[in-house]
Amino acid sequence: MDLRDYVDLGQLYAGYARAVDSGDWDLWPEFFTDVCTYRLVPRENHERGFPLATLSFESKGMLRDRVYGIRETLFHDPYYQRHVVGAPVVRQVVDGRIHSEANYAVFRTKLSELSTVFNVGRYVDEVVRTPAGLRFASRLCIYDSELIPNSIIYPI
Amino acid sequence: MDLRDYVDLGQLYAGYARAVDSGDWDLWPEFFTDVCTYRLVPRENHERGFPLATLSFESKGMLRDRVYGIRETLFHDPYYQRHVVGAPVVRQVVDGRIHSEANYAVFRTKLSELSTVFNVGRYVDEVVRTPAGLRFASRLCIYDSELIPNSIIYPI
Amino acid sequence: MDLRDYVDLGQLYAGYARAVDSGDWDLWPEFFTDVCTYRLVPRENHERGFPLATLSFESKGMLRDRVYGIRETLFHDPYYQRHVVGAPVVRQVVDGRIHSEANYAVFRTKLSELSTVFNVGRYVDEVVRTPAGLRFASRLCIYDSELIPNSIIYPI
Amino acid sequence: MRETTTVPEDLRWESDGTSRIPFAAYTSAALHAKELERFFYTGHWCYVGLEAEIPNPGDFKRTAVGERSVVMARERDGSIRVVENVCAHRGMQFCRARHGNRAEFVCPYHQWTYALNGDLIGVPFKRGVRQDGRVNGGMPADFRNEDHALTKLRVATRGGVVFASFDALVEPLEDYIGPTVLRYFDRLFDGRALRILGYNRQRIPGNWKLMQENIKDPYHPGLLHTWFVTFGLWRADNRAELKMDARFRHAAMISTRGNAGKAGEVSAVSSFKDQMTLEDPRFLDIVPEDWWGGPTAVMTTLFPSVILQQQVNSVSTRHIQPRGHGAFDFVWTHFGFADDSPDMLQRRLRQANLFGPAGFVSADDGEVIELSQEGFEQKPFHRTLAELGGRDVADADHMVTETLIRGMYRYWREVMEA
Amino acid sequence: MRETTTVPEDLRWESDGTSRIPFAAYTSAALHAKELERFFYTGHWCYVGLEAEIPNPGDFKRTAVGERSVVMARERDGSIRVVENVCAHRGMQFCRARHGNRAEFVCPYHQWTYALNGDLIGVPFKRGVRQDGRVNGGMPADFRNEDHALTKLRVATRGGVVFASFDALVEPLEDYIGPTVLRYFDRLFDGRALRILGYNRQRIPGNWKLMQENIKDPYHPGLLHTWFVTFGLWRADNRAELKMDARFRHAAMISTRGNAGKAGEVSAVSSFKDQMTLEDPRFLDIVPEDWWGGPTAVMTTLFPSVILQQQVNSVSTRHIQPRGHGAFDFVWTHFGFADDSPDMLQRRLRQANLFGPAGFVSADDGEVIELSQEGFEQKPFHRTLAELGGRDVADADHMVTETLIRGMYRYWREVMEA
Amino acid sequence: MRETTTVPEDLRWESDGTSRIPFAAYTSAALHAKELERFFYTGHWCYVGLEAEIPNPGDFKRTAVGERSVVMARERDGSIRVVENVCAHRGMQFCRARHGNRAEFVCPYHQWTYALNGDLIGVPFKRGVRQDGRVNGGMPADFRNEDHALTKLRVATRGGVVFASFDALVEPLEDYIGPTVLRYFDRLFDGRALRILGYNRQRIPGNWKLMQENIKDPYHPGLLHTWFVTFGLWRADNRAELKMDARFRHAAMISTRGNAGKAGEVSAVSSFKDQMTLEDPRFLDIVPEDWWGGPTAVMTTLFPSVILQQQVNSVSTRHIQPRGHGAFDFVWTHFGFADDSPDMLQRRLRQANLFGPAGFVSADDGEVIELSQEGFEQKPFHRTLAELGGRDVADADHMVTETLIRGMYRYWREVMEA
Ligand code: FES
Ligand code: FES
Ligand code: FES
Ligand SMILES: [Fe+3]
Ligand SMILES: [Fe+3]
Ligand SMILES: [Fe+3]
Repeated sequence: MDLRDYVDLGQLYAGYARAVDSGDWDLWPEFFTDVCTYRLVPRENHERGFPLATLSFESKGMLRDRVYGIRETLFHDPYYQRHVVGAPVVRQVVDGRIHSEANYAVFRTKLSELSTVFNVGRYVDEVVRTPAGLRFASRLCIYDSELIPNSIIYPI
Repeated sequence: MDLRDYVDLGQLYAGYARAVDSGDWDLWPEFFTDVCTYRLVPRENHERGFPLATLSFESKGMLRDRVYGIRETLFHDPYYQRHVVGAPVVRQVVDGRIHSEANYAVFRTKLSELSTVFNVGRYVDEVVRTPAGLRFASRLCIYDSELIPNSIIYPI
Repeated sequence: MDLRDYVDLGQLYAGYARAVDSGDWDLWPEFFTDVCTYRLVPRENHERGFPLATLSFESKGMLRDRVYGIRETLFHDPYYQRHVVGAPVVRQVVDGRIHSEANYAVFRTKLSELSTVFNVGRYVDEVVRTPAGLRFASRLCIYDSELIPNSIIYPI
Repeated sequence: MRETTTVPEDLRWESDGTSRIPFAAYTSAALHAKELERFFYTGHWCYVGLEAEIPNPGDFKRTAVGERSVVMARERDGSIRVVENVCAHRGMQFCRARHGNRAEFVCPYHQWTYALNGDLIGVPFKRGVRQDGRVNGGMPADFRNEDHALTKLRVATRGGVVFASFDALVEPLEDYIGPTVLRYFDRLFDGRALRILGYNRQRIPGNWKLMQENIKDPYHPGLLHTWFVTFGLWRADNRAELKMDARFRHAAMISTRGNAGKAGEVSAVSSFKDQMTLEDPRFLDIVPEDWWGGPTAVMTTLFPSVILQQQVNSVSTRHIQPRGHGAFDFVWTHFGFADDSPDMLQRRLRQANLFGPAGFVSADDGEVIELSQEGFEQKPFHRTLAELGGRDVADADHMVTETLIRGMYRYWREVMEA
Repeated sequence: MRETTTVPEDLRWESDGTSRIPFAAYTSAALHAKELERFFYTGHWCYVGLEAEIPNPGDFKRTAVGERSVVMARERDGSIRVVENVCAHRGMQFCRARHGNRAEFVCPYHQWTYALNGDLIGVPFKRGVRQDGRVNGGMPADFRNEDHALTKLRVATRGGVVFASFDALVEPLEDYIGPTVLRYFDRLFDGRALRILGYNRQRIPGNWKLMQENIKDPYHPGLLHTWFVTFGLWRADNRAELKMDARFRHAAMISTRGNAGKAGEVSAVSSFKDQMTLEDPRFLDIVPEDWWGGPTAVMTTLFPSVILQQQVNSVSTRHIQPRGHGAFDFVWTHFGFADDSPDMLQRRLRQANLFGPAGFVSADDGEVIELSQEGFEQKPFHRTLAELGGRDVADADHMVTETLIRGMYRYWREVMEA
Repeated sequence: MRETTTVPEDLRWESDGTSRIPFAAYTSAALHAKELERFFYTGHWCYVGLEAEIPNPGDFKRTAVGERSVVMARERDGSIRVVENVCAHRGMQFCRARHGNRAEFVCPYHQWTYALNGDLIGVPFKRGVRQDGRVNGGMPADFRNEDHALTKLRVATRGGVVFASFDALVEPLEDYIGPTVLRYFDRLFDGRALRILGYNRQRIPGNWKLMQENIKDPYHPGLLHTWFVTFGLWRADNRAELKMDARFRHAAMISTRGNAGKAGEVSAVSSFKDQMTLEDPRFLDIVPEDWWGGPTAVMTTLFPSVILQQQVNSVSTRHIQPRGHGAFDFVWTHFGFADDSPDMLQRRLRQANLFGPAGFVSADDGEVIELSQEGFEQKPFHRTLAELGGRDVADADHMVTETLIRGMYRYWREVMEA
């Protein structure tokens, strides 16, 4: 894999982590292609072959509907989230489509509370080059965290 | 951005994380320029526009005074800290000055206790090239962690 | 250090983290040379000069014996583990032998429980190039975590 | 953690009625222990799972009744057994896998072995060990395997749903549910083969009863859940019925979709979003199913342990597993039917985005439950005011009432004050 | 977590005096509940914030009185109201934002709506919902909004500082503080407009009273805080006064800087660093201010909830919010004055490096409090020895005494033993 | 966290015997407090460390007796002192370093200073501070340092092992251990100079007694520990002896390796792996040592606080430090002997892979202890069945018995029911 792509891939991951923790939710859908897959999946369902996801989106439109929900329709106790993501391991590149994976940990901080481990797991991604740069054609968030501490409102 | 700079930037961040967790506090000020900014700031103050920082240093001298304080004047229950830092995202480079950011999590381990989440947040940095290599002209540690578990003694 | 090596080193670390969290334990020994060192060491023993390790292996055969133990002989409550590892800092390269270090955090998730901080520390490594690519000739896991939450069964 | 001064003695009701529930009912550890005993461990059937989760002989699933770990397994003869997950020897929780297939259960500590029905069938060195022509040790002569089986629970299944009880004297399941609610149980579980779609698991930091209340509360959906009111999935002016069993512990909320987007007094609420449309309408690609027989949503609460969900095309069970007085684990099992078309399967999976710990609709409920518990903990001497639709307890043909909550607490008082 | 066998009955004092405080006073959950009731919820004024935090009508701030969440808000008429953050309907903690601006409070669960003063002004479907020409449900005919307001606290403000009390019969604030301590309160809050500089928040794993003691203890600063003794900011031989209110619950420690670096018996302590100098002296760029009227530091403790700090140019309030018997949250609000010059503003911000959870000086205090609690937990039957300066309670004109601590516990016994 | 309804009153034994131990003995916080008092703080010697850990005058080590922090230090004269880590002034846990070298102990809060033996030797400003020709404050005239020493524990050492007791009336160490078990104590600690190899520390979420039971249980090693049975390190048909002191609180399990790999009834267990071989046999490069005098493994349990391990060439102490009723910290100190050859040192270090929190063998034990506690918590009214080898208590010459566990609980009842 070409070094420039490697750098860009690292920047895509780092930029994503920055964006989803910024509180500016509109940044999030822009990391994806128009037709895309975003799935938040318990490791159990993934490994046992169950099709259910905690969230399963199939288009940038659905991601935008989620952003609208976060801002306007989903009542929730506000929190900060913080993603710390390992370096992506490139599994293969098939005619320009990068298949990469990375481990992540997300920490939640509620107002006037301590920071806690919120959700940990692995990204399994397919990344393509677009005129605007690298974008996720597919991002699976396969999480180990067996129990969600009440709710997940913001994007992982 | 030139690949070599990209590699050096990554090494600067990784070296910093290694240094502040080593227990050899004298290493820490050397990652900064003589005139520099180091600020440890609650996300609340940062986002609400309050000027107060938990710590606010303006020179390598102040950093050295802190090191002296850690070693000689600040009574505290000793602990290990461990920084896990995401890859830096380069926001812009303005005539050689690199503006980069990275998410971080710091874990605290007290003697005969379990490891816990101590402080999580985001570095917002300005990095310049010096004869000795890349250095931080400015490092803001903007932390999500609403409650500090008693005290922060060592550098974040 | 040559950029290609730098990329490969990053992939070695990322691949290792992916492998030990995958549940496919056989992947683990393959990241090492036949004659190798793998030591899991409390920071206390390391810094006080005590020779005892929590685990101390001296050959790929011992790593394979551990894998057999995990699968066949060690009774344990099953858990997921998740490694989030910082970028490796290259300390020196001595005739092709890369001396590098990285901070890590490992999270444990037991069935029907929340995710918790399991083990945090620092990898101190020696990496060599083999026909099959970069491999660990030596990996020390020096952990801060003063108290192990009951047991460590899987590779750190 | 907050302290609480609440002790059972503190529990004071303002009247014989149950429209004003003392916060202490949610904050007392001692009361919680009493609830576990009276609601989960005696006199009641608790949900443990679906037959489709253990289709084959030897299949097992580890789950919980109240706060006690149990294992549900399918015997060679196809029958289902439920045993407590505590070894008869020295008490170890022997089963840690959450699912799998076993010919028998072996406790790792000393390898005592049990049949799937809980019978003790193997004790190593039971008759001692021969050494140098002498027999050493072993269990006492009067030791009989029959005396040391695992605790066996009573089991009842209906329509593919499995219930268990620690109480040998518990009434039959059908009597327990009662004819009124049974009708809605059977509507969903009519004997069709089920297909498991997967699980969602969350820990909600609130008292377990708050989840039962939430699903007995037709007042909140049209106010809290923007999607419901805006898309007319659930509005206070939808056609609806509220039905309870004779003792008011179980209930069914039956609602028929209507008035989507239409203004009116029930949309004069801040959660109604006039202009709201979906960029991708596939979230709400709803197709009626014959078996609905009219209603577009039926939410059935079976006290104390489970909620049966049918919201348009999304069907699931929601298992309540208490974790002390201040929290419970909430396990969602989404399913479909073996004869679902690929389109219907996809539809159920898409609509699942509305439910569960991150759902466009259900995430709200977990949040309000957590914040309700916070309110109770800071003011344990106070009480709620559940008086919408009056102070009495009765079935209703509309949704503007908290009668089901009052009913649940009438039953609660009956049992807890006995 | 450590177990403790301590129960209130265990509380034994060695005499009628209060120079030897039983560790059980810090380790008993039951005593803590009693303290909340007697010190935080009845008979006392608790700090809730500064007027400058909510300058405009509709501005609000969520904070706590003891362990109860409350909201402080500014009315259209400029007056300040404080209400408990618990919905009158079913108890939800309705306000989660920590600050903002609202015309009214709406509880998310069922959208009950309250005026900023706590009056209930809206109940959805209160009179039922019209459907097919019939009115369904609604609240009972006898339901009156007036009966279901939020819990309203009494409010008192002075010099821009806001206090609240759950107790309608609490004495006037000025009487509560008393003339002696009021003088020092007014010295700092003389009516000047304040400017909020920001917050620091920490959770200290020790009993809340330890923080009051720490600021009533002039013995430790010259010994624990190297910076203080070395730079003469606080030394046992500085000119000083200790003053209390008539009931010994509040106090002011008044100190005047001197003897920086000078040797002498008080510097014959290991924390005195003869050679210590700063590489960057701007940390201690101290400029006297007229309003000090002499003293360079006045630390005022208002029992039970707040500490008012003036240390040279750094001024702040420190809010004590208990979290069970073994921990409290400590919220620092640093401020300046509207007419501060840019230099003075920068000076206050630089000197803030000495205070707060990471401060060159204050970090020590959190640490010793945590380790004091550790000592108490392991030995709950033991007691402290606070006998420096004798065993009596009286104002003093020097710092070599623990009289303020003895005074606080004389008041504590008076209230807790009543 | 699980609730438990267990209270001491609930503790019911089925008979006068101790073969059926009530789960409540492991789940009650109140009973735990009573155990600390009766087993750890009075009438017993607790392990605190090895002399080799503090070889030089001034060396100290912070450790714990029960749940109380103590410091063990070596005096100038070479003697060893143990004091409680609680300052006599205001109770702070003054020592936080876990090891080091000090001429004296200084409490950071107010710098009260103690000799290594606990005597109070310095109180700042004890006689007040001179200012403007006047003496301010200071301790009362009747204050005597002698009255305010740290709590001093009694200390006993044998063979390089250090024990301490809060109880001045405790019997001599040798009487406490008793002649039978003392023989095995002396076998390991015969006065040879020890070399500290290092530490392993783990927190096991189970009641502390479960660890004592685990090492008094010769039933499990041949069943749970595959390595033991397969490599013949520990098999039910190995030559073995079980010995107790006169009060049955301490014990030695003495075993001699044999039958490696050999089939037989004890290998007719699922944990026996016929085909198992090591890719790197250095894990089990065992070389007999003269001092063994035959047995290849002797596991000695000294109630309540320590286990002495000799498993072939691996020797260590295992210190039990309770943390509430549901957990304990387990500290392993591995050592060798000063005269070990380099090969023997390496051998001990290699075999250490079998033990500790990740050991091929010992990791199992922590896991079964955690899961035993889980079983007890969910069923606090139940009891164990420790009847292998009968219901009585007596030494044995084989391993097919739980008599040592019954013995421990006979002693437990004797002390707890007194
Ligand atoms: S505890 Fe289950 S076999 Fe011993
Ligand atoms: S709980 Fe507040 S409106 Fe219902
Ligand atoms: S508490 Fe130790 S010197 Fe004051
Ligand atoms: Fe709802
Ligand atoms: Fe202080
Ligand atoms: Fe064992």
